[in-house]
Amino acid sequence: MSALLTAGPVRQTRENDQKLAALAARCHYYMALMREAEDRIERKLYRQGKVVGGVYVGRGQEAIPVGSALHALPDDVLFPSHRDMAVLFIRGVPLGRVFAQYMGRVDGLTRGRDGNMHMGDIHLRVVSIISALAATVPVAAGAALALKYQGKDGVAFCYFGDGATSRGDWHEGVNLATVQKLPVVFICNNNQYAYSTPLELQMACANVADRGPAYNMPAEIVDGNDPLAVYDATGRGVAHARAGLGPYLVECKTFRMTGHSAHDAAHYVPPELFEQWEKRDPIQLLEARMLENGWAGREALDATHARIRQEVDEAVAWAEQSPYPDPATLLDDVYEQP
Amino acid sequence: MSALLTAGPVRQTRENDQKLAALAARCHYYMALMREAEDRIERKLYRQGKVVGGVYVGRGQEAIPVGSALHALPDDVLFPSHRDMAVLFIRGVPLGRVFAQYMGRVDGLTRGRDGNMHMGDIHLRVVSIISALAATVPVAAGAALALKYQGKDGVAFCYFGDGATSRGDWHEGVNLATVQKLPVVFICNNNQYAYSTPLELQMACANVADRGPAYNMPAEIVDGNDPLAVYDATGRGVAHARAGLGPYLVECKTFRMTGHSAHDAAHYVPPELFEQWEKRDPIQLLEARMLENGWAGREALDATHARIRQEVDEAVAWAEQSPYPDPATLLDDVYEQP
Amino acid sequence: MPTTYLEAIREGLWEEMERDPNVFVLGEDVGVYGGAFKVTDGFIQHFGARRVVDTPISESGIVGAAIGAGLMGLRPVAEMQFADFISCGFDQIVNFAAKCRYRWNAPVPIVVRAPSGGGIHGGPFHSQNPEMWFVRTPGLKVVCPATAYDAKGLIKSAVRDNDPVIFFEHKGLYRRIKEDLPAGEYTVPIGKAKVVREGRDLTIVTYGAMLWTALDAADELAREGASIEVVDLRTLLPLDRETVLASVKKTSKVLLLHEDTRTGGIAGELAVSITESIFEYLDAPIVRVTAPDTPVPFSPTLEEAFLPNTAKVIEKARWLWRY
Amino acid sequence: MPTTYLEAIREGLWEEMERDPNVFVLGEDVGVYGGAFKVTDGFIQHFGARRVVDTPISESGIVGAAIGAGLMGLRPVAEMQFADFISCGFDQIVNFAAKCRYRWNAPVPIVVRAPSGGGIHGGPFHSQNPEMWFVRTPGLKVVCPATAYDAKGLIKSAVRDNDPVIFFEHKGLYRRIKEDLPAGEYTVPIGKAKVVREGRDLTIVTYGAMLWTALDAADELAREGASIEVVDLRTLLPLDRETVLASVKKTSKVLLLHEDTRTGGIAGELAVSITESIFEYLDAPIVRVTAPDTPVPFSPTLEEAFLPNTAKVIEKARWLWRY
Ligand SMILES: Cc1ncc(C[n+]2csc(CCOP(=O)(O)OP(=O)(O)O)c2C)c(N)n1
Ligand SMILES: Cc1ncc(C[n+]2csc(CCOP(=O)(O)OP(=O)(O)O)c2C)c(N)n1
Ligand SMILES: [Mg+2]
Ligand SMILES: [Mg+2]
Repeated sequence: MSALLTAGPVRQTRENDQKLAALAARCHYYMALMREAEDRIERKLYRQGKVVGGVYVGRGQEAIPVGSALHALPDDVLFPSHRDMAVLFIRGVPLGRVFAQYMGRVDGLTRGRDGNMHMGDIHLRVVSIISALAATVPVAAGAALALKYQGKDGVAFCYFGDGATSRGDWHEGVNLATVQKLPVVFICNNNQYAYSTPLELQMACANVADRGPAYNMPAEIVDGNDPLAVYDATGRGVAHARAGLGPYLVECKTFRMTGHSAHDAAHYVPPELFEQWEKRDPIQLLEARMLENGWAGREALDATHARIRQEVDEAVAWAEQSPYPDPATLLDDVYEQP
Repeated sequence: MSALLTAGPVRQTRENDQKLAALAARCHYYMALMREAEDRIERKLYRQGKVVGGVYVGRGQEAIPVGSALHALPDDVLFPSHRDMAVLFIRGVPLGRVFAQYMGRVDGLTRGRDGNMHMGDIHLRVVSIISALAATVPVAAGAALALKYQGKDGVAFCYFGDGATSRGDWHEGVNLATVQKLPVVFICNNNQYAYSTPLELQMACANVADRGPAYNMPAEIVDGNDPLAVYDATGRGVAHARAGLGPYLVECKTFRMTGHSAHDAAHYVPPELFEQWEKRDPIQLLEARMLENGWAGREALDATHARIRQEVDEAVAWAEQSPYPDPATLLDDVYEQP
Repeated sequence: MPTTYLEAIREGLWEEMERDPNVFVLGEDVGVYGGAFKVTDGFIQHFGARRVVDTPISESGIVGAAIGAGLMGLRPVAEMQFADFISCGFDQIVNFAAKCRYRWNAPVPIVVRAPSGGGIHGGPFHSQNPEMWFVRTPGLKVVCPATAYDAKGLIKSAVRDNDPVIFFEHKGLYRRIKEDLPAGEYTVPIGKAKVVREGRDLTIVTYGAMLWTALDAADELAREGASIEVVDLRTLLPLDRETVLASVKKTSKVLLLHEDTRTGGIAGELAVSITESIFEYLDAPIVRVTAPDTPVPFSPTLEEAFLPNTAKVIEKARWLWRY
Repeated sequence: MPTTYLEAIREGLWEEMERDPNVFVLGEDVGVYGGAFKVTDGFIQHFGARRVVDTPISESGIVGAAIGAGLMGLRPVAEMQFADFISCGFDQIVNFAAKCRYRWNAPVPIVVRAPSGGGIHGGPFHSQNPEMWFVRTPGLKVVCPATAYDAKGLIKSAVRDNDPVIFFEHKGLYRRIKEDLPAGEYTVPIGKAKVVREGRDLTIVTYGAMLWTALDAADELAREGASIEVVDLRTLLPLDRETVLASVKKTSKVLLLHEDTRTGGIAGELAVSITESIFEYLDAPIVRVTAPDTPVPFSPTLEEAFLPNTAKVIEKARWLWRY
């Protein structure tokens, strides 16, 4: 169930162990759900030939969409990128529709017209990316402008990777947002690669956050494998933006624990890096912490996984029942039908 | 005569009064030449209806193209923007061809195919801008890449205004240049306006130089109305670039002492600003300094002005003799003729 | 008092902003300066900086922001300072705005205004007619008014349209064309061509500034006895093929006229639409008068040779009439 | 051993880099990874990072840098990871590269490679055919090879050409099409169409992946007694109208076929060129088979309905043949 529909976000809970435990549990659930859903897609449905097109997953990066999007209020608008599936779940998109999307079925969020993470639901205020990286950055600025214009205190959450920051759109969007003091929280997953391209061929600065001052924008660096750290940092960003102080950048350091996509074996990544980051798996780290702090017992965690597996099983079954789109609809909705 | 064809640039001459005097004299000549040429275009030829299209001048900003371009060696390649006319003169473009350009004559650098500052001469290694601001930034990066590729120690000089830095191309070009450590000196004329748009609606940072760290690029701020200061700073940039250390940004603070173009009365600029900056006219300041330091006497300076007026008179007369292009040539040179 | 083409657009925008608080404008120098061509002159004083947003020099940012605001329920009208700079915001238009409805049912009700066209000695970067980049992009609407009446009625329709509209304003018409406009409020539908002049012998199909060239040519040839019908497309996408076909069915001869360069201009799409639908009605070759395939040259001698004009239209039309 | 279309391009590029030290490649992931489609696989190992430049994700930066290097005498070959992203580098191509020679006599000898086309379930952003954006832009050359032989010969010509060439590689052909190539070095001229199959009854004009669809349809209809000529345009700009006109003069009937969407596709330019030049030779309507005017849909059922195929071509061609 979506955070939106339950208690609403929990802020500054460090002091309050119970609240922290509850937050950890929600993080754990969504992170594990994203992991399970993507595993199912990449390792099962894709290999079974049931997925249409390519598959890009966020394995190892789940803490970023989860720790950040748990702050979203109903008026807020979210712009997930291609490794942020949990944003959809947190926002209330039914699991089955996501599987249907990957399988090109009519019940996917794009009704089979687009694939993989290219999906959104305007009613839930989740905007679909287009392929062109960073194209959502000025669009998020415009959405934030609309929120301000409408007198709402909503915030736009705009997600992107390290590679996307090289695009002109990234610069134009961030610049516009800062000049106009628009309520945007920029959330960068710096997973150190863009396809095969390592950071040092992408940017000459050491951190994406080093770009904040170029826009007079506060920017902080956070452990992207720790959902509670991401949650805290995003909370500061959201507070800043809601207060009318303009955009805020949260750079989440992480690592892409897969190839760029399901067809990329990532031979260009030194194996040590995978080994090193394997030890920092965000779900395992979170579980260890939950156990250590007595926030949950092993059985509870296992029960969550079991529940998720069942949810995923059901959702996949539901999605597989969904038909492919009727070719007779091919020409519909290019324009508003009169 | 072009600096290229004479002695070659003079470096670090502070200690050496004679060299400094010579440098000041060269700066003075080119600055006064640019002022006189642009005055003639804007205040005479334009009003006489002899100029085709619009007119954008660099009045009050002459120290920037002059103080910087005097560093250019034959292998270097220059990318002047629309208020950098002196770059052309320093590079050896005959004065008459510039007037012919503004008047749409066949002897303009573009043979009447383009107008105003949209001109270049590939043999002199001056690249024509296109209208789209900052489009030359990635192109300059590519030219610098070529210089490096060819094993030359040439440098690309890339000019732009404060407003141009908002464009995606600016970001993509600077980022590429820094990642690849390409020999580019970026020279920004920060004249505080972009058409009617003041700095605070263009960027949230206080200085263009604040953007250097976003690319791990050294950036310095300099008095753009002092050609010797611009010369010194550019010298540091050129040395950095020639040494293979990558790009360097020189931000020259100045003020646009005109409207955006000849048809803009600039009512949006507070008159105090014009008054204030009028007192900092770069040519007058330079002359005062030359007199004060005994680098030149009043007569010598007057003689320079007189010589320039004569050069301009002759060049205008020459340009006015130049015919309009023959319509029979309309279709030529869209492609290489076989 | 007659209203200029420019003033008509200004009025249309003004009325829409009065009518609907969700309408706002954004672009470079649209506020204090009132826009490079003064289309939004006085807007910021009346509507305030909230609804008249001066942006940085960022065409992609401007279009992107318009899309974002549009997705959130506003009705942004973005200005490109010159149509030539629309290529700097290209991806946002052709990939983001054009495809949202089809992909995920999200309407993008934006207008991108773009002053286009030659005849003002603007040279290669201030004179282009970039409409065909958008006409080949399903999901966009492309509007090119030729008269003050249509300019006002179409800008109002564009603002109310729930799909992205690229609105080309011909710079050469801004202050050249004027007419008395109706006192009350009116709109002109997007997607409908108009028979501007009736005739029997041949049809000229055109749009934008070339409408006036076509009408001049038709007047002159009338003196020679030719009865020429002139169709103003007004909208290029969706293309009103029906009106064109009906006219050509009647006259059996057609001359296609555009200021845009030759190869890939709308003449081709019209020609193929005609030959595939009413080939048997054609009594003569389809001919076209267009600019040649070069960048728009700057110098008056070259630009004059480049642009289609009445003499060139008359020559071709006379040939076709006599065919 | 037969060479695939992909391998043919790779070989052509490789040979040009061996031949001329000024040729180099740049783009996203072209180096260590060898390109998203592996066209430059092994290049960085052989030619080194100086000549195989992995760039940041900056299409405008990539094209701009290619232009700058080209102006300085190098021969850059820039890769767009997918043709769909060429809209992100659009202004550099259509305003900078296309106009330099005309404006100030500065040649821009660059190649922009762009893997385009559908049939691989790529959806709206990995399947587009953006060629017409460039065909309407004077100063560019636009090449769309259909065979391995032409792909190799044309990429070599593109590298040697002194004007900017946009080189569309059809992704669907990369590994599907193969043939034996001549041992020695050869080039294929830019700007020349080719009669791939001779016939008397009607002409199909096409290019890219649709060549194979046309040939299949011609084969099938041959069994019914129709003699179909197939013209492969190979280059879309400059457009080889002569070869098309000669064929249509002979057959008097023409079917225009493209994978690109309908409105504004090359069919229009061909139709108007035919009707204005050889109208009297036409015995039947010009017909076209194209994709419809929608974004490229993702799901197999939709994409199949979207793409032209042999059955659709046969149906129209049969109708035209019997007309
Ligand atoms: C404009 C553009 N160019 C190229 C691509 C192809 N592409 C898709 S994802 C990707 C790498 C993205 O890297 P990054 O932004 O770091 O995100 P990550 O995949 O690492 O999460 C590339 C090059 C694209 N989608 N858009
Ligand atoms: C991409 C683009 N958008 C808009 C314009 C129109 N335009 C020409 S100059 C100018 C202002 C430039 O400001 P700045 O870069 O600060 O240079 P300055 O004129 O102040 O020297 C504008 C908006 C343009 N040339 N290119
Ligand atoms: Mg990354
Ligand atoms: Mg400025």
